[in-house]
Amino acid sequence: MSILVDKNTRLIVQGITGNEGLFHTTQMAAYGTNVVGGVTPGKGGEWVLEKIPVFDSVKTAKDATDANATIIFVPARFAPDAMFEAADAGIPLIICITEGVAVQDMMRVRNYLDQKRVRLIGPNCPGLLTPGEAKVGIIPGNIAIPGNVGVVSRSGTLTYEVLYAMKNLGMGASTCVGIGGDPVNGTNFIDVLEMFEHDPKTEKVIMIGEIGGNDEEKAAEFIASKMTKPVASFIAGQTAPPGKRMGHAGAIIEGGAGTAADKIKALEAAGVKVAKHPEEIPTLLQ
Amino acid sequence: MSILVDKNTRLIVQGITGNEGLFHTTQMAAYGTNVVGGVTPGKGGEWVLEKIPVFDSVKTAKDATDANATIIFVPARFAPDAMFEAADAGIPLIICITEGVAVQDMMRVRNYLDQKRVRLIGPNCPGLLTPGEAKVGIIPGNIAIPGNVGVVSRSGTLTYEVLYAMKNLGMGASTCVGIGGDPVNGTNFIDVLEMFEHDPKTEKVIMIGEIGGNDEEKAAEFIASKMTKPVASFIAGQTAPPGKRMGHAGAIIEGGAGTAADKIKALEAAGVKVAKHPEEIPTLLQ
Amino acid sequence: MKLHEYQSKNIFSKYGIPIPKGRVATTAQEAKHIAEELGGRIVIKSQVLVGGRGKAGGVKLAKDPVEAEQLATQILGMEIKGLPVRKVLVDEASAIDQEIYFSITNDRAARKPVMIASAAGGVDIEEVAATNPEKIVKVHIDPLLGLREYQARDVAVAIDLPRDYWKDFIKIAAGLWNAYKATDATLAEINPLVITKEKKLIALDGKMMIDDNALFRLPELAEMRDTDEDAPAEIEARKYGLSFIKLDGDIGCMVNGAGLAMTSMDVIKLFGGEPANFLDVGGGADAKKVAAAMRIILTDPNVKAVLFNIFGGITRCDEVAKGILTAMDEVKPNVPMVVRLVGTNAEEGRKLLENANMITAETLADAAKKSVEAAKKGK
Amino acid sequence: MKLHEYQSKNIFSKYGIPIPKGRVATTAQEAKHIAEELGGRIVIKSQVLVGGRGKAGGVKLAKDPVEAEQLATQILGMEIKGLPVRKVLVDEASAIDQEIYFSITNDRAARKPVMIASAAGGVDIEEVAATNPEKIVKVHIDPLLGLREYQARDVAVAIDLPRDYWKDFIKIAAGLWNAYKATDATLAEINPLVITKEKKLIALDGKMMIDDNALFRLPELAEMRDTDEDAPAEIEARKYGLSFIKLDGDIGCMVNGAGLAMTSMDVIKLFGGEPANFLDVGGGADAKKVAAAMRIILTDPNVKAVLFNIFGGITRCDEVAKGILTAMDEVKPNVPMVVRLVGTNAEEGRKLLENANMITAETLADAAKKSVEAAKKGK
Repeated sequence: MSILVDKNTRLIVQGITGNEGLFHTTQMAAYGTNVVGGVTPGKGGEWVLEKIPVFDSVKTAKDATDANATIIFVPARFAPDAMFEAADAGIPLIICITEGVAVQDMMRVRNYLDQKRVRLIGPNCPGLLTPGEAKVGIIPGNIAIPGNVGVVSRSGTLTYEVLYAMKNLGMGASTCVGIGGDPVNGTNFIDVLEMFEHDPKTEKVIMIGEIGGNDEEKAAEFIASKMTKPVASFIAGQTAPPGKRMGHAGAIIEGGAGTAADKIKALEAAGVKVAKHPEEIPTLLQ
Repeated sequence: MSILVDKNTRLIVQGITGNEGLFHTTQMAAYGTNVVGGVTPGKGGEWVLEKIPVFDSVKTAKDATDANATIIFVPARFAPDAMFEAADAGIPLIICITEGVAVQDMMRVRNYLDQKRVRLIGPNCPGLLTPGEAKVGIIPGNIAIPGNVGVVSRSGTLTYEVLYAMKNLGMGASTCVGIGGDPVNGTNFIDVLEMFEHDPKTEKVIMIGEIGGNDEEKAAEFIASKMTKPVASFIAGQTAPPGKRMGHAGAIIEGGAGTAADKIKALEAAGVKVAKHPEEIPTLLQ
Repeated sequence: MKLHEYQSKNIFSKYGIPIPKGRVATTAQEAKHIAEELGGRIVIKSQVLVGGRGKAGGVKLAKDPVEAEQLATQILGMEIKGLPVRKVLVDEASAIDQEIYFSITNDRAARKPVMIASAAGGVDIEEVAATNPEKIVKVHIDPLLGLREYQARDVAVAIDLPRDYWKDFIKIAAGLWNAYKATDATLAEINPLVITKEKKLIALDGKMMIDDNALFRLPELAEMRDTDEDAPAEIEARKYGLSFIKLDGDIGCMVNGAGLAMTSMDVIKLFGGEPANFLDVGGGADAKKVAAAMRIILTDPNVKAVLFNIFGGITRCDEVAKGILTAMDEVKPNVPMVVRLVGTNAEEGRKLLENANMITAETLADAAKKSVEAAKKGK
Repeated sequence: MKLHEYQSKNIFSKYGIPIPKGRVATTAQEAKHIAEELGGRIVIKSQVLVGGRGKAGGVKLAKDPVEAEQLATQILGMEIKGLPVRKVLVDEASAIDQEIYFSITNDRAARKPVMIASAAGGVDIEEVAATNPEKIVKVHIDPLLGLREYQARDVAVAIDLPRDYWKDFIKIAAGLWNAYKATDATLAEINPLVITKEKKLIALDGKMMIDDNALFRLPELAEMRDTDEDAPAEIEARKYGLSFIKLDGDIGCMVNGAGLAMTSMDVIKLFGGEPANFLDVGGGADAKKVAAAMRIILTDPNVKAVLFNIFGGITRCDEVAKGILTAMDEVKPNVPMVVRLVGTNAEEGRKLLENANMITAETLADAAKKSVEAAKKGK
């Protein structure tokens, strides 16, 4: 068992007939992920890749396929409703790739989902990859190999960088979780660290953070008090000028808090080895 | 231990300086209920009955008195906020006496309170009485004596009638719970029946229902499958004409459902003895 | 509070739900003018707050303004189930392809608003629910989150609404939700919602019920109340905040608390009597309210005896006794009165009534028996 | 997106929050007219999107219209922290008894909006938070339920606001919440909210920040954007949906993904270089977007070398390569370019660039080193 997704994941794709949805459905199916259906309102009854049925709603998709996870590729203005819909339909795991969801929308989504006991990954995230078992997201499948290192990250492409460096060293991942860089999201570092701590297939952990907020500081506390497995880390944005928005809404250095220096200090105090550049991380765990 | 309220209850009164609030605070305090404070916005710092401090908000009252229950006597238009405020302040038990709360308001209140794991009794109810220990509501204290019969009722004055008949027979109550007659309320028959079933001080139960809805039918199912203690009942409105509103918003006979005959049939099928008139109920448990 | 079809449809229209062109008329002349404006075939619909208007002949189709005037004359002269027709709605007639049922109401068990829909519309939905429950779709709405578009789509899918109509249906659902919410409705019903031959969705008939407890914040709606269906005594009672329903028996009842009031009626029947009314003076009733209640009871000529059953809690028995004395001074009743006072300040109350020549009772059963006897003597 | 004081206060006013009488002016003449209309003492406030306007001399008090014109002339000629003053707000001056801080913003950790208030208003709230945290009150708002009256009252109690002002404060809080919600604000701040000598609560200064991700549903607000604080290249970048920030170094960067873009900057510095910009082409960038990004990078005369670091996921490396080729055709760059393509369709991308005379790199460290070397040679 790895965490969150594996061979038993029965995935539906919300926005399956859109450009991105279709491209990544193809990639996920080719990787071996069990994509059991898709949702595009108004296109129920159609088929994708000749074998994946399209439904008009998450509810009908869930009823027909018994899906236990959904991935969302719809545009930002529709993403909140896509998450509400998935939660209402009783899908226990929602992965939202969509970037640019308004933060007040996300606060409503998160507060609603918390009542339903639903696990949300993202939004604005690359999704999940359990190498050799299931790719639920946009992480290129060929840059990672199966292994015993759990990877959790707030960043997208930076994560690929790390997985790729791991592969080049022959180091594999149990599961890679991209939690996304938005200020309000579904799952944070601590949630995933806890899962890795309890996952028998994970022996070491890599955590990739960035400037803004104080999730890395909180994670450091958790690592110090609750984790037995070794953790290595990297923090992006060490040279970012303060006050400027570096693409991720969460990555604003607010009044001195949330700097890379603070985060690195907290992590090192918790016994975490922090790399100077991303390609160095895997070597810290060897 | 009886259920919900006893000697350890530390009660605050929302709307303590209003007409009804003040009258019943006096009655409750005289009964021996531990009224530790009251709330009336704008009157913080005043005193009631020379010993009960008044606060501007539930939060400040809770901070100062460590109250674990609150009773609400504010007018209907302010009652929803009074319940939200109590829940936000972390009071685990809210008794709302107020009558005439709009039903859409109550749906919002109930859905919000469910997230907070707060127990609400009412609205539109006479409150709670644990004879000899605490009176948290408007049930006249002198009409009931301590004993081993749990009483739960959707009606107000009808409950008094039953308690009074019990007393006249020398039969005492463990706790009497008026859940109120509104279509959407905080606590239903099953909630209270379950508490009585687990309460060592309660040996028998009286359940007083009325026409409208199907809570009595559901309670009958619960009694048949989960209860070991004997239950006697009475259903008000056996002669009410269909379609007319008998004061309680919940007491509308909707399309044949919710009639007294249906309820009595369901209860008798569950082994409950149903009285012909309220003064007969206690005799059924002797 | 029930709203008329025309009032309900006006509210729908305000919230973006398409309704037929038309207006309400109080005279046949007016109906003719509206028919002339509209042109084409016309429906004349009686506006009374009862069901079964169609069967009673209160809904007619007219081919032109002249026939519209004739039919309006006819309908405006009708009484339907005892209610006079004071207004007719003059609507353009629609060519109908399909009739759908669609409403939002409160699901008390789920504690949430619920959308109810059925492809089998135009008929009594309770009958559909009883005979073909599988034809009814229910989707709950979270009262804090509100209606979401996908929920309306779920309904459209479940009633097999053709895809071309989804967009319009979703708009109608949003409109109905907003109307339901803004008016504190307990029911907002479109029956039927039709697909016309011109491929349009239109709310052909509508019904709204408003929560009386919310009227304090809805002054405009409160003014719309049609009191025709209420007995004059009920209207009078409402003024004083009393809950009153006239019945056919001869024993007037004044009780505090709805449950106890219903029970008092039950017990009167149990002992062979017939209650003349349901009357709940409410919690904390004062002397003024009690006097009003007594006047209302005594204006009913059928009343042969009166039962006062007061169990003091919020209500104080001495206040009730004062009210009874005030009213007796004023009304000079000549029927026997049975009084039972228990609870808060009962002793003081009983003392006040000592010289008022009333029959007293200890228990409810006793009080009911005595009032039944008194009424029989009075006949 | 930041709003000016006058824009923020206009929004406040629309939501029922009292603001001083006044208007915005773009000329000294206009400022004089407004001062004449207002009468009495006048405040002239520069409208620029930076803090510390007062210290920089951008806020002045005038005793009459003549002085108002003089001061407006002076302020409209200023630059504050590099930004030209194009507008001044001409407000009536208030006699102040007390200054309060009051705002609603997002608490990302709590995932809820939060009201923040302090009796110590008028100053930099972050400084109060750092030095006297006990003077700051925070009350969270449930995003589904919305602000409730008692929460505003809780704030009033906690900042020891005299009871006479509670009613007005509660209205202001409701207004601020409605404004925050309707504009998808990330910050709606009144600082100071003052109690005047006339015993009135007035929002003397205001600041709003709007969530860029919500501008699609706020077309009126989107038009209010003041681009003065942005470099022209940043404005250009926004048109193409690129995230761009100009920096002071000499190595232009084009990266996909914000985290990787920041990391690329970090690694350039690690190897002794200085990035000329932050540029995230975003996920799924196509050739057109990439070409625009390259043009923007190359218009900076400081740029001595360019680093392309693309890790394909959503973004396909062949699309990026096509964009690079298009842009090179057009711009004919004369600086060395280091390119690293990995991930989705990387092979195809590399093939397309084979004849483009670019320096290629395998790892990020390698790419950074090579770009640092190239930039040094270019000097």
